[in-house]
Amino acid sequence: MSLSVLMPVFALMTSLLASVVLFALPEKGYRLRTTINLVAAVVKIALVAVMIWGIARGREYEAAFTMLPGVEFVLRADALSMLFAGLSALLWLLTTIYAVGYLEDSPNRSRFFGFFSLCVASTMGIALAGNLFTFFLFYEMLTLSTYPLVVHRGTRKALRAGRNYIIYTLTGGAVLLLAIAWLHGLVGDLRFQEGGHFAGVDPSLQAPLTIIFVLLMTGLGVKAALVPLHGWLPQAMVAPAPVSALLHAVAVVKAGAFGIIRVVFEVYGLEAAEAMGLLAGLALVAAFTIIYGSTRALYQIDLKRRLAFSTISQVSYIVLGLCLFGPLGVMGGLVHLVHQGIMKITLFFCAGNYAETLGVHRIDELDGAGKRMPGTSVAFTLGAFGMIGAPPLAGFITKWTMGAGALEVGMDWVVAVLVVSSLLNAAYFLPILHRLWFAEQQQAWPHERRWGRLETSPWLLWPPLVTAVLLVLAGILANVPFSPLSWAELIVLREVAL
Amino acid sequence: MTIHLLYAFAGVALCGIGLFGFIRLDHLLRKLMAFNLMGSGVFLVMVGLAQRGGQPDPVPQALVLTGIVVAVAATALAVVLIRRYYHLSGQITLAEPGREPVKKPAADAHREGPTE
Amino acid sequence: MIFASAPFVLLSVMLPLVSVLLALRADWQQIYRYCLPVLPLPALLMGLLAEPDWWLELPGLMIGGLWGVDDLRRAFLLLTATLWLIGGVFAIGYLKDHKLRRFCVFWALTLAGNLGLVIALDVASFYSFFALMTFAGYGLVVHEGTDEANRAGRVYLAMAVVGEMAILSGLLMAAQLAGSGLLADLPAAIADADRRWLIMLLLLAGFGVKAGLPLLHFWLPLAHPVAPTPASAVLSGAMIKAGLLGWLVTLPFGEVSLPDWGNGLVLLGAVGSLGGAALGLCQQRPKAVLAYSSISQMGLITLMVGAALANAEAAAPLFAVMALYVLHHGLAKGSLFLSTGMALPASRGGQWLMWLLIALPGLSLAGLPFTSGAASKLAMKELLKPDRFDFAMAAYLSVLMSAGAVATMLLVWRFLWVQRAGASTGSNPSFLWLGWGLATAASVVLFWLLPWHADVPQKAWLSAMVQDAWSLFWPILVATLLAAVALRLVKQR
Amino acid sequence: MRALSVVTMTAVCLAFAGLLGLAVWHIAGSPAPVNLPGLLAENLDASGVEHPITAVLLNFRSYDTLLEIGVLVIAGIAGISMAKTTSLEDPDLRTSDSLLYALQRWFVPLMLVLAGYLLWAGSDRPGGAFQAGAVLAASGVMMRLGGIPMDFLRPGVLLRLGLALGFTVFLLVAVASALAGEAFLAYPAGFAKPLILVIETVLTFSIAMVLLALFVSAPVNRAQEPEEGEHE
Amino acid sequence: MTLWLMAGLLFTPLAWAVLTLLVDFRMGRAVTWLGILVQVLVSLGLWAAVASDGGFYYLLGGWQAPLGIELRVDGLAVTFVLLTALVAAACGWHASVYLDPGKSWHRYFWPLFWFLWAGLNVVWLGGDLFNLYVGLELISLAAVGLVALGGQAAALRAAIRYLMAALLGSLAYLLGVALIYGQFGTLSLADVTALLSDGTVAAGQTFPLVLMLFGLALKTALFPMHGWLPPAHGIAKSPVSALLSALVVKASFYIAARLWLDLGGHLGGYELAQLIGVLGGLAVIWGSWLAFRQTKLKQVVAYSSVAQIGYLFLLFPLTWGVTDAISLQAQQGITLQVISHALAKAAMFLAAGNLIMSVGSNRVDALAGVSRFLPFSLFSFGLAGVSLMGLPPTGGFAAKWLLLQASLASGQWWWLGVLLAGGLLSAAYVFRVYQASFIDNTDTDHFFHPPKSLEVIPLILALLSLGLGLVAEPVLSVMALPFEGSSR
Repeated sequence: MSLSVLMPVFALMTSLLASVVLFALPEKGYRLRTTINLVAAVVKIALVAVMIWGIARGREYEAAFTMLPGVEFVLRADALSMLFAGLSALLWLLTTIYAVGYLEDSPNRSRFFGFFSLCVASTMGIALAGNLFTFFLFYEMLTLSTYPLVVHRGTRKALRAGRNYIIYTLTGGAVLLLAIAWLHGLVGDLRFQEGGHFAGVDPSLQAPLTIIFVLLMTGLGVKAALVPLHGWLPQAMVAPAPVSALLHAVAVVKAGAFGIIRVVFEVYGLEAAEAMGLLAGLALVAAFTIIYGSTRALYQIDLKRRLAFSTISQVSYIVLGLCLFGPLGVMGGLVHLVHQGIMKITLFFCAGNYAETLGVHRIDELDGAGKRMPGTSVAFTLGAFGMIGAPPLAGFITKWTMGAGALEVGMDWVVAVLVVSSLLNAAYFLPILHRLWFAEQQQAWPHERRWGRLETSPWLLWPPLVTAVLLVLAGILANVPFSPLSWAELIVLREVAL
Repeated sequence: MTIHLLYAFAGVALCGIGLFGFIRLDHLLRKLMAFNLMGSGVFLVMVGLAQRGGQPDPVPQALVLTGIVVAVAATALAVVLIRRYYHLSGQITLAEPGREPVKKPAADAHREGPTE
Repeated sequence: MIFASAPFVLLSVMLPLVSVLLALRADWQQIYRYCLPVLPLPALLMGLLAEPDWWLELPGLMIGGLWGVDDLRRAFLLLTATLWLIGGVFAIGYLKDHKLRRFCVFWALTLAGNLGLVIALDVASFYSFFALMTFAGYGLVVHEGTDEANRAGRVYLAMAVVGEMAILSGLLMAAQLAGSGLLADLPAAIADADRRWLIMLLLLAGFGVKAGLPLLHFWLPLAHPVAPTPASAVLSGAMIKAGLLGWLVTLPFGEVSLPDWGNGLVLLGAVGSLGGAALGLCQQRPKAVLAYSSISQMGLITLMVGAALANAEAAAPLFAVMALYVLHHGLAKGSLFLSTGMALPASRGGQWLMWLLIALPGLSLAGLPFTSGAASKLAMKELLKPDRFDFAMAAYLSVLMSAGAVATMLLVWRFLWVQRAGASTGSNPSFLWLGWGLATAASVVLFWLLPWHADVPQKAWLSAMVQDAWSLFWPILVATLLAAVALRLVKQR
Repeated sequence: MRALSVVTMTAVCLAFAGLLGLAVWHIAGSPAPVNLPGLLAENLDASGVEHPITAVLLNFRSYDTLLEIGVLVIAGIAGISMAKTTSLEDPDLRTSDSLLYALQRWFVPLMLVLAGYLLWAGSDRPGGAFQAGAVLAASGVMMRLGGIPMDFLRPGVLLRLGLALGFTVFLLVAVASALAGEAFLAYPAGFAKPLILVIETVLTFSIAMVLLALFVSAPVNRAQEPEEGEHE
Repeated sequence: MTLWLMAGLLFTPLAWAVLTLLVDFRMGRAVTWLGILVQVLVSLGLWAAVASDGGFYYLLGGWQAPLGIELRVDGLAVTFVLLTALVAAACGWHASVYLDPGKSWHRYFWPLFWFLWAGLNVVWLGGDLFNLYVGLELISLAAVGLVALGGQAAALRAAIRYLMAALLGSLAYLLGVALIYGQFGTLSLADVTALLSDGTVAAGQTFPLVLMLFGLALKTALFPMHGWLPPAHGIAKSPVSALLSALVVKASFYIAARLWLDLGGHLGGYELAQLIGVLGGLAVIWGSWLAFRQTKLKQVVAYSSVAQIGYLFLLFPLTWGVTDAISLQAQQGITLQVISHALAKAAMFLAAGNLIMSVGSNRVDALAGVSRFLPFSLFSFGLAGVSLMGLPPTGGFAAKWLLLQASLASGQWWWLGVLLAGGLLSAAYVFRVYQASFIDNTDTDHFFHPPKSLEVIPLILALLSLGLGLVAEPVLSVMALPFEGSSR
């Protein structure tokens, strides 16, 4: 067992073990639970950091064993997995901190944090999966571990949302399974491989491969919330804020998007997928999703619902980026995986803060909140501007790179989509900002809690501030080594032989 | 075609009759009887078919003996169950109880067997 | 030199940005108020001291950053820094304690954006600062929190965002073609582009929103008046010029002659200068009149832009003149806006003096001889002689300029009229006096103290003004006569 | 509707019988490829008993028989689990009819003898443990119905021991043979006959016991097990 | 060594059945623990022996087939023996805590339990058609006895219904055996197969096979003959339900599968295979749907068994007329399904029993608040549910994967729909239970908290089912072990 085998296993195990321990903890063990949570999160970040360092220097990490006849379980860390793993490891720490504060006095904390860790373990597994089979394994595990989080509150609404969530995701999972099994039957156990497998594939396989691709995208599209498979996402916002943050930024939608990346890059291969004419359709779906999500977001009154529709729109940027079939476009898509995560988590943290501190859920109740909670509101503002794509924030980098990528390959209409979407983003975010900062408070806060001198509990305040700083840094320092953009560039250089 | 085959065909007929009774009759004891009838048919087929060559074959006879014991055990168990069921519910069929289950006084039930 | 320039380049942007930290605590807001004039100081110093090779490379920044100044930017930088400094001084006296902290933050952010876009040499930083200025400017527009302000803010924001998107698309396409992130590489790339028309249209429209191009100007007369007076001054004096700067650094000036575009722009400029004046005459409030005057003035500048676009050779000298004009107009307009916030002294003599000082920048705008306006107008006239151009609209340029001068003067009269109608007497805080005084002084004096650009026609200014005094003066006279007639008509009614 | 169902069922049963008959007819058309009776005859000497059926039952296929007794014991257990009998005798049936009593005094010993004979006969002609046990049980039934006092047979350990005795002995023999190095149920050479005899004897007793217990266990106890989750 | 192990394997359950019959409940419990230990060790030993040395035939009484009875001890059989040992051990352990010693009739649980175990071993190892019949009867009667144990009218009705179905099934099977014997003159399955394979008997009759399969399918509760199962499994005590669902129905299926794999190629046909497959598919859909509609917790689980059993019958179409590789894949898939369902369903029933004990009601909607106060019990239930849904990394998933592969490879794509829809439908009923338990309508913990040992048992089973998917490869490799040479 060399270290290169053990590293991915360790990275997976940190949260898996944490989850097991957390389940076993008594409800009252507040300090111990928090300690375990934080230690595990920090250890995971350290492990991922080491792997990132190693991969940048050309090392490889892989662990595999045979699970079923002809099917391997593969954990493998490459540049692409690190993009996702790094994001989730980092945000796990922040979300954990946030969740500790958010759930301070609520029941079922053992259960919550147990599943929470399980969820992150699944995410890590998805990131590190070395073939479709392993990917699917963790993909479904993620579905299951998030369900208890979605229905955590146990209200009728939460249960309904949970039911919808599970219907959508499990159906998607079934379709995905069908596709994976079919693919496996057709060509055997395929590891993810740089450049994909199907360059110059036998023409007789084209037709089934095309159908499989559609099935794969359908299955993954449910989690990635591609229209018309997005129905669960807005409903799932009834979950507690840290869960929404997790769903939208770290785990679920990202898992879908990441899966699409894997399939397009490392199973089919960008070139082969393009040659089979698969990307054009996907691009159209993604573009439609972007516009549709933004448009729907305009009409939402509930803050978290608006954010949810915004997610639908934003995640499709990632998909759209891939379809641009050029180094820059792909880079834009990849980097948005990270950027969207940081931005959206900031927004959800803030939305959670408003709800938890002021009892505010609706946008029209936010008047004057900037004065009451300046820190949160600054973070929210930065997040919102990031989403709009205002420079120099993270979102701008994405849009710029993707726009350049689109032009590079002559898909100019994508620029139009980006522009329209940005306009819509501005249309639904800027009014919120106006209310935050410039409107006078109209009525007493629905349900205010006070924390002495601070605007809210420090557990709740710091995570959004940190992510806000991150999203600024991700934009400003985009060209620095190990920034998301640079890492995406590394991936593109290594993986996409264009 | 020997005489033994006739036994086999008699068994076939018994099987058919038994099956009809088994699926058609609701009364549990009658059902049980039908089952026994069918069982006899099966045993006849077994022995009759094996003896078609003329000389007796002791193996199926031994099997049938075992089969009979098993059938007896099963029948006895069924009767015990049916009786107890009758005592508790007053029913002699497997139909789900209606709104007012016919429940005979326990003392009576204790006395009378499930004789319809 | 990098070591000498780096602190200036960085500080000029970072100081305003970092100053936002002063907002962390409520009881620091008084300190913040007094810091406002300090914020543009490094930029001002840089504008004064800059050498051509003052630039700073920031490879890690976004997609590669490069900040620095050239001649054109230096003029803009000077104007911007000066105006913001004066505005800051004025703001110290103008602001009340209520919502002070918020105002300071947005002031500083807008300032950072405005300065940053001037010194940004790469596309991403330029666009970033431009956006920063746009969005932070919203905070200044809606500061008062009235319904009117909110409405104006909404229009401002909507149009600004659309403009931003147009700019983004244009820049994106241009940068993609150029294969470079440097602004300096864009014009050549655009000139050779297959879809030159689209890129130019996007950029023209995008920056045109800021510059108050006709049909893209709607936000301007709404937003400028409702903002607090010091903010109006910088909005109209400095920020509006950012749009112009955008044009100047991105469009393919000097690369290729585009007579059609020249025609179009001249037409737009004409409509802007005359139409803006016409609308301005109907306004009842002094700040609204001034806002339309800004549109009108930008229209005049657009004439030059059009001419520069139409004739590649003329671009370089025109740039210098535009820089002059920008400086002149910015300072004058700033001073005028600030004067709307002043109360008249009680004494009659003082009032007369005051009115004179108020009117002076206005007259300068109209091109009164021996003012900065006269100098810029002369330089402009010199360059826009029809025989130097061969595009269709070139023949009308001088007529248009004269008509513009008349219109400007009319507007100045209109401004003085409505200002007088609404003027109150009373005492002003000393910082108001200081700010306004500085503004007026800068408008009258500063222009003459500046080092001159090599491309400006070498002329002895004084003698030139004497020679051309009549040509400068008759529009003022005509306008005054018209104004007098109008006054009479109104009084008779 | 009812008629229709009857018709359908009749059709099903006729079809079943028809198919069965057809199968039997086809099968009867050709001889079996394996001559098992012949094989049996060759090995009969090694079995320890003369009668082939008993040989099959208690030697060649003794495992079947062991399990068959197991089935019977199960039925017995299930039977007594239903009942709460204080005695094999039902006090309500006790009679004072002297004629019946006298008759039974003759019959019961006779039946015991008959049972013993059947047991013995099993080794070389039709008969054996089950037949003997059945007769034995019948005598018990008669005693009970006839009202002869049977207090000596109380359920409890004794009854259960009785139920299990035959099976136990059979099992012990089986495992003893395995422990002796042979396969499970392989009688040591030469011991086949006496072992079979012992087994048959105890089996007779146990079979009778089971059948009797099943007959007796009809009385209902009041014990009622509630369904899980239903309140008692 | 293996001979000793075999003797132990055959002897222990029967001996313990007798032992426990003679003592009372508490004593029986202690005795049972010892027996479980012995039996588990013996099963493990045998499994290890076969895993290392390959399978063999065990001659009972020293007589070779066709005269005597031979036991076929191959990889698959010992795997099932081991599975039985594990599940039965868990159920027995659970019952020893769960059952109330105060009720006099509970003492009879132990002998019936041991007889059931013995019967199961008979079936796994059996190679003789009639011996299998006796084994089946042993199982059926013990199972009926367990269902009826001390029960009220409803339990008795279920037991009688069960008994009737079992008897009819056995009889159909026996009739088939009679015909087979009539035709071939032997009862050894291996002999019959050999006779068919080497062409000695050219035209075998299909009808006996159909009869046997019908009987076995009835005992396995294949749709539409499943009516007896839910009442019986639903109303029995939870440890009993667990045994019945996990193991008992598998016994008859196991025989059917062995018959089909040995004889189906000669006596079966495409239509027969498809018909059985279709019935299996319908069972999946219909059973899941009914499970979804039930209001009682254990009925949900019981109907889930109907559905899960449906999957097993996909073996028939997927092994008929296909290449050996595909057939092997299907067999492996079904084997995994049997094992994982056994583990998961046992876990589920035991967990359901714990839950019912805790909330004091057997209704699904009484579970509100369980997630908060009894997360542990629910967790086992949930884990088992995951396996039933066929989600990775459970054994259920591994099974589904292999079946999908087999369906795709054999071109019988229509089973894909069954496999996928079945998974989703099972998710529907499992999540219905979760959902009910997640309702948070009480702040006070009014639940009874079962002893930890009760809660640990289903968890272990569920974890085994979960882990099966991860170690499927080694497990399958033991199943596929060939006989050591030609030992007979």
